[in-house]
Amino acid sequence: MIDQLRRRARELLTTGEAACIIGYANASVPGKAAPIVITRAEDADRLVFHAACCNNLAVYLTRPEIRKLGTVAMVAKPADVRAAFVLMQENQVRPDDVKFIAVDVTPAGECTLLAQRTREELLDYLVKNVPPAELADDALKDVAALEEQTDGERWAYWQQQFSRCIRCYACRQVCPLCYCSRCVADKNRPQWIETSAHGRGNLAWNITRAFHLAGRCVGCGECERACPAGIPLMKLNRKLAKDVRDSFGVHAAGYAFSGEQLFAGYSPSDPNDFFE
Amino acid sequence: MTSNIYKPSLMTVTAVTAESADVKTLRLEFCDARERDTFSFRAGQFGEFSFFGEGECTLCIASPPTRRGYIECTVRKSGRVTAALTNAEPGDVIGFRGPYGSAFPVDAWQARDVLFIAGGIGLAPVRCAIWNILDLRDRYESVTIIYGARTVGDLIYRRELEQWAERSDVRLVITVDPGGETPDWRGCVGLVPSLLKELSPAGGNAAAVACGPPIMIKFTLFALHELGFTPEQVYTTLENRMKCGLGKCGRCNIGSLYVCKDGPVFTAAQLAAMHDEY
Amino acid sequence: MAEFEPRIAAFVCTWCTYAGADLAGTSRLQYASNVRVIKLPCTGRIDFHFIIKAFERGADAVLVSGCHPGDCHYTAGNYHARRRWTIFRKLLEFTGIESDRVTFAWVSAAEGAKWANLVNEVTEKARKLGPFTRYKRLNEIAEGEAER
Amino acid sequence: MAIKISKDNLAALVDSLRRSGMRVVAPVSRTAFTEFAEIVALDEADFSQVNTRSSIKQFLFPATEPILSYSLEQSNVKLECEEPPEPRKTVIIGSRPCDTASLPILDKLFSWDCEDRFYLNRRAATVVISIACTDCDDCCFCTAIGLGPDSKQGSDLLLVPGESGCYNAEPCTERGAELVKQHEKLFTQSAAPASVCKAVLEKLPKPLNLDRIANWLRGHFYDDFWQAASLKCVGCGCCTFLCPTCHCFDITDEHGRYRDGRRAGLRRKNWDSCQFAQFTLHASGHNPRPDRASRWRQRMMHKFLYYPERFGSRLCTGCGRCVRSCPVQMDIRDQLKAIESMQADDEQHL
Repeated sequence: MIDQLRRRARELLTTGEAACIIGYANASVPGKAAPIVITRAEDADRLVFHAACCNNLAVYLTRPEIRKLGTVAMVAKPADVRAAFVLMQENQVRPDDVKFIAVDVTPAGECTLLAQRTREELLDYLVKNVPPAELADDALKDVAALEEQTDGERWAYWQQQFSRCIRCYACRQVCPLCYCSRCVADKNRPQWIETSAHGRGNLAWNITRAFHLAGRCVGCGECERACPAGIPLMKLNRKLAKDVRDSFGVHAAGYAFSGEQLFAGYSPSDPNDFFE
Repeated sequence: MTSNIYKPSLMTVTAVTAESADVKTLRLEFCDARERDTFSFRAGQFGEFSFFGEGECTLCIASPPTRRGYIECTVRKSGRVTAALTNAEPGDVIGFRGPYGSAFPVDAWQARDVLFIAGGIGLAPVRCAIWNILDLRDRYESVTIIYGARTVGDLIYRRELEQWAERSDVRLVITVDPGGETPDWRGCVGLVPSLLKELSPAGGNAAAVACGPPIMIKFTLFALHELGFTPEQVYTTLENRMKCGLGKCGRCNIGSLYVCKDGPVFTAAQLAAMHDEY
Repeated sequence: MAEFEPRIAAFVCTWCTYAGADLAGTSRLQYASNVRVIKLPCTGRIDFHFIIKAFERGADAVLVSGCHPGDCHYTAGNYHARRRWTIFRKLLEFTGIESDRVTFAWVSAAEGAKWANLVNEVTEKARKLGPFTRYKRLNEIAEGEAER
Repeated sequence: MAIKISKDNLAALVDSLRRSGMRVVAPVSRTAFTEFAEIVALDEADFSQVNTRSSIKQFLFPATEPILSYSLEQSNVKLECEEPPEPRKTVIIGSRPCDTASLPILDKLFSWDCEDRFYLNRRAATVVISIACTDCDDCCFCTAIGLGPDSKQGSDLLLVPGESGCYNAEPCTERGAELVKQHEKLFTQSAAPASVCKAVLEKLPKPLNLDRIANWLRGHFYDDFWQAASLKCVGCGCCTFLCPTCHCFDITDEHGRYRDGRRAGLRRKNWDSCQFAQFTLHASGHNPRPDRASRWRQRMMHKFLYYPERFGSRLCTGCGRCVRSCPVQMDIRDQLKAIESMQADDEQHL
């Protein structure tokens, strides 16, 4: 599989179809993988793909340093493809500027290079083969467990979690969909979110981060993985994904590369029961 | 005596002068009489000015040390704190920490020609040195001021420019960028560095101060070099972003120099030895 | 001990609810004085940060109100807002903020009486809940000079 | 004559310190992560982990702290809390030598020219009892940076795990000696000198030539290396916030509650990171460090060139947190090795 992947990468670079490949290489820490950006065909042999390749590489699609390099081909897991699709849907990435070297892991744990290359083929693949991980019954169990608690218990739970936040913004920086060139958390006129890592500032930040991803999160789990304080951020993301599905009956984000984004639109038949 | 190095002194705004659409000069007096009497600083030094509730910002002291009892700062509305400061009114109380940083060696310039070159709001730190020298005028040889701004509306210290223009012991040249002139504009039109080359002041034993936007500084320093000024004769002041002003917070450094401690006043010779991080 | 008087921030649109509140006033309807009204062009303008900031600054409850669906002065601002609040209120609940602390309503310019009743209801709800000690505790911690 | 302390006596030491009114802080594993926290008894502590998630710097230089409080009523300003708070007397037990080594490094910054009493008062009120390492992980590299699993820098008392659950104890400062003296009965004479943790030394990397690295850095401010080295960086502040030596901060004002009709406000000192784009952004929009490469260069230069030039020590203790926690596996060790070998090449060509 890895030979095929490298061959495809080499081909994209030598034909000039892509100016750079964003993929994975083995990290210096044994057993771990790291993102790598290569621009020369001979470096294609450094690419790998295995179970430790967890980063969502779509995060690089909007980085100015990467954009400067030209057309990007990305090694893309289903979550990465979904994130890239949302970026296309939100007009952050021009569809023709991204080529996919799509990969997936079979239920048996086998890494495969997908034959699908175009957006349409990949969308079809996603719809048929990849249910949204963030909405899996198992994944929603801990959300349901928390929902069943009292508000006091939930408050205590999240306060304990958020109290560890040090405001390093790793959650934001690794998220492919947190692409704002200046985040609301970095603005101070007015200062909606206090920058201090105290309970009040941390609550405001974490609510903001989660809500800004409502209807957009592709469930890759990078925020939670990156969090050095171990805050279960995906629990918030999954809760929102579930509410979006239940309230609006829409499919999860990243299963379309065009069309209207959930919160860019509305329907006269949206829920109205909570209004006095 | 406080052991809190971040504690500001309280100062009352006693006068506010509108310099241009978004620039204001605040005159400030210490609320505490003892501080008012003992406070001293040198031309070119800066302070951390705070509007309580909004935060602190770094500004040079724009009034000269020769005028006691008050200080002035000139602020352009550009962020949260500067917006609050430009909205301040006489009677408001603001915070001040300082003076911090290095100064122009005005004493070492005695018996020498002094050339001031400023662009836009860069006249603020230069104004401090200009008045310092004009207040002790007989100790210095010729004084030349070249001042440029993008448009006529961006010129600051208008009344002082008039005062300087009227003085026989000051040579003042004002210019605005092409396109920035008004129909009644009688000054020069053109960029500061090219005007400087036209005037071609003699290097000799002169001291030159250049202050303005980075791009102007770059070409001005080049022009001064062509005119025969050695880098040791030329001074400028940098304004890297700062928070503490005390060499702690770690954001104003250029290499191992802290602009807040080793600067903000540097010679062109020092500048040439620095990396391009200002 | 005096009865707890909740402080309530109301974010209302200028075209319907504000006019409705005005009508309540000109009709000399008596209602609870616990609400501080903040007028905005449209419910679509009401950012969720407003709600958080209100709690940060000591509100015990928040009321958000605007034109009835279909009546928006800007055609669809309230529809957009409704879609956002549908999800946002659940997020607040999930983080442990009692759902009764935030009330959403549609009050038209003709519904002065509805506004008066609404304010009374919201005030009663907040009074029952008591001071928002959870959030106020965050303020105490943030402002406490004690060692962390 | 060497001394040692048994595990039981260490527990007694904790009790005694707490009785004397001190806060005792140690690594605890209350959640999935081991973190420093206050303990009431030694059995809460977990010394078995290689290291804690975050470093001990938070106890001396907290992530956020008020530096001034004031109240406002229109133009009338009243300064309220003006002085650094009286710190709680604290004993940190079980800091790893790499963490402890950061304290003398931070001391230099916070005491040079003028004294930051917020840090220094806490520092003066804190006694650090380090425990030498008997294990390391894939990310540890203290030995590469000139330290080791039983380095004494910054420790008041160093405990080296010895036989039968005892710790060989070595006072490193007067404060440490004083602490031992006050609790003489808990320490016993030991024939065996504090043993170096041999097994762990074999697993740790070889020393880097840090002078060579500094020399390369001095000459390569403008170099393509920085672009290549930082291309995958996503620009979070993880590495800086977890680093025991990173110390950059922001000063910001926050609204407080209304008290007696006056609006209260607080000025705070918050951790900040050179990796954030806003860190050096001028109000005019100009940014002296406009891209990832220049921000990453600043981090490396500050650690291995600027700070040593200015203060005589490096801003790195090899704790490995930046490697362990980087979401994109940036490895400072690889970069240092690459720099070292580039300089070696340069030197050969001279």
